[in-house]
Amino acid sequence: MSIAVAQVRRDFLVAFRARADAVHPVAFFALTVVLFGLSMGPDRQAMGELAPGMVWVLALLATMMGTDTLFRRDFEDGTLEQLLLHGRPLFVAVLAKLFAHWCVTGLVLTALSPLAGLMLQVPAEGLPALAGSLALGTPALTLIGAIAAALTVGLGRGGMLAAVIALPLFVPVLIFGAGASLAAASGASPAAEFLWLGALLAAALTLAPFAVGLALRVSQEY
Amino acid sequence: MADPSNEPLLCTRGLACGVNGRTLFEGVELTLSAGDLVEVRGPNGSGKTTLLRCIAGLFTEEAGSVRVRPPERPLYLGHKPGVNPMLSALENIRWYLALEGLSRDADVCRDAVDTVGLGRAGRVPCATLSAGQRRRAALARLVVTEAPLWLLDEPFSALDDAGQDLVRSLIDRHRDAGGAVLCATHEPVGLPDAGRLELPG
Amino acid sequence: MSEFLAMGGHGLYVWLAYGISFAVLAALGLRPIVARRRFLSHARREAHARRDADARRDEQRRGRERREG
Amino acid sequence: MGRFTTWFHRMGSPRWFFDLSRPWLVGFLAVGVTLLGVGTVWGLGFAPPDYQQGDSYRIIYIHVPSAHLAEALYVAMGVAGIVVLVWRMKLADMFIAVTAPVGMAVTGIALLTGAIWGRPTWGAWWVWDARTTSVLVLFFLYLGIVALRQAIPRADQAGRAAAVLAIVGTVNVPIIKYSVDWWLTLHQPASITFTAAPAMPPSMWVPLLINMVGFYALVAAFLVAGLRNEVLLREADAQWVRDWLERAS
Repeated sequence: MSIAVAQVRRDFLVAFRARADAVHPVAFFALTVVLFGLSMGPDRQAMGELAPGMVWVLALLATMMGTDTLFRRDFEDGTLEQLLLHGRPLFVAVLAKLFAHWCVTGLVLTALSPLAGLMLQVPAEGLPALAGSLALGTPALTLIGAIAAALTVGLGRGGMLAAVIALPLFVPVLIFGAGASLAAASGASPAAEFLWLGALLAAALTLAPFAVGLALRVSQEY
Repeated sequence: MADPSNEPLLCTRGLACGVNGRTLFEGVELTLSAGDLVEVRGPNGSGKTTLLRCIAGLFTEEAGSVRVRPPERPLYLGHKPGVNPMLSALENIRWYLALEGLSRDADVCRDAVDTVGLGRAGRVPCATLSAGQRRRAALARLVVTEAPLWLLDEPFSALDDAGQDLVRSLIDRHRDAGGAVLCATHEPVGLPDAGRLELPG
Repeated sequence: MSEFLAMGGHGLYVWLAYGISFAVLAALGLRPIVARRRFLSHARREAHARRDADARRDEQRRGRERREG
Repeated sequence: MGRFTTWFHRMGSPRWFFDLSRPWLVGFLAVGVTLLGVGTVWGLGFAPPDYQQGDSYRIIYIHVPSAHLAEALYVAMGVAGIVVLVWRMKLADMFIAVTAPVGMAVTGIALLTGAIWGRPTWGAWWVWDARTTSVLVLFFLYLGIVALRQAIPRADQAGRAAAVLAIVGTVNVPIIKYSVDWWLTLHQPASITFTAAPAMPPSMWVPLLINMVGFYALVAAFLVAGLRNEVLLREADAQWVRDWLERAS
């Protein structure tokens, strides 16, 4: 188990040291929320209805931005090939890396979401569901986005390509995430959506790391 | 199964690698036993790096076979340093020790960083080091590793004379301890009884 | 016949849909044929080039043998 | 080795496939063209109009087969992906390379016919109806594979990357379909949805079945033709291709 502990500690240290990188997705999220707030016009009620879906889409885009740089750094400095070389099970290393990365981006977005919700006139009873759905959704988005990022890490300008690949895979998480916050905002119980989000997260947690490990091994040889 | 102790450290049979149908090299027969040093020479694009990466398991061969004596995996020093710029040389070597499954006590790491001549520079993030120093941080692996087979891809690049002597001494120490080294270089390593593998252009 | 074309007033949509679909299917059908023809001409040109090169090399060798002989 | 495994491994060799696939190509083409012709004429000319939608429903005779086939082709790529990664079979890799663009075109047909059909039915060129939306997402899944394959310089690694994405995509297809269906039918405005397939009288669904088989056969012919070209392209400097060229020209 020592490799797992060492890997987790290393990735937390790197994520913490490279927190300047983690500011980009969060800054992007905050900025776009403000832009939406400005451009939506004065009608509070309309904005409140659309806001949950928008906050979710912005969180999705911000996560995608962060995930793409995630593997690129390890690929370019050669630590990724050392990991592959030693035939270590990638499952652990990938999970550790994504968890450290999520703490610095996804978790921050989730914490900011009530503030963003308030700014976009989301009714008060909708805020807990918005934050709750993001708490379950952003890790799933990170895991799924990581597959696309891992497939394109060996290519120079993989960024846009990773987004094109990940977009359709994000659809279920986006639907149930936005659905949960919209349902709560309109007073209905978001229980069904939360159950689905939990199921999607569980599936992503168990399956995605294998796909990411395989994708990293393949993109190593581009 | 042959008795593992006298099985060669590395044995390739009819090894061929290519990219998009264009063959880089073929029919490479290579056997490395304890104490061997083989230089891989050849013009640019002859596939020196590809050969090393193929043996390291980072490149799928087109034909032939590669047999690295288990259980240890080979050490691979490539163009990419394999050192995370956010971490210091010390932190990188701690991580590398865990990668090889060795105990990560502090003085082994400190000793390795000092041996490669980094000293205090070994404790600051590698991003702030010069290319030569970062190369030395990568060389720290050669001090701590227990991998019997070394695959070095142009180990002398970006190193001053002292650095190059350091590499030679590390290779000597490794060969005396029963290890083998496959080294891709443009100029001779300058060590006694080095074998030679010429890859056609 | 004319009311068949009119399709109960929805003629535009029905024929537009079928037109596009069969156009795409025709394109899918032609694509491999064009690719095959391009491959054949390319391969044939290469074969001729190789044959000419061999012929030229034989010519030079016979020339050298006559001079040395 | 058992009979199946020898067949399976021989199937893997592109040359074996090339020599054997000629009759399949002709067969699929003939069946496809005739059935599609019969089904289309029957569906357009002889099937009774729908009591609600009148004649615009006749678009289903091209929309439903193409949407059905688009999804089947994607899942087929997922299966081929497993064969590529597990047995490293070149033919399976070629199958993905050939099927991806064809599948995208077929999904395009399903998307366009779905949108055109939506216009008279729901009064708008694009309606976020569950079926048309899942076809749209499927289109992006295909786009991902085609774009990934083109972006990777090394051919066999492009194949393995596309295989990984095809498998991941195939796992997601049912999840996407369900979530889109749940989201859009749950919040469906009070307009009709045409998802009930066999509630039609035989004179309506028989041509649909004929077109379905015809569509599958015709596209199968395109895939076999594409695969034969891909085999020639990738084995271009092999001796058997040169001999074949002599005989062909």
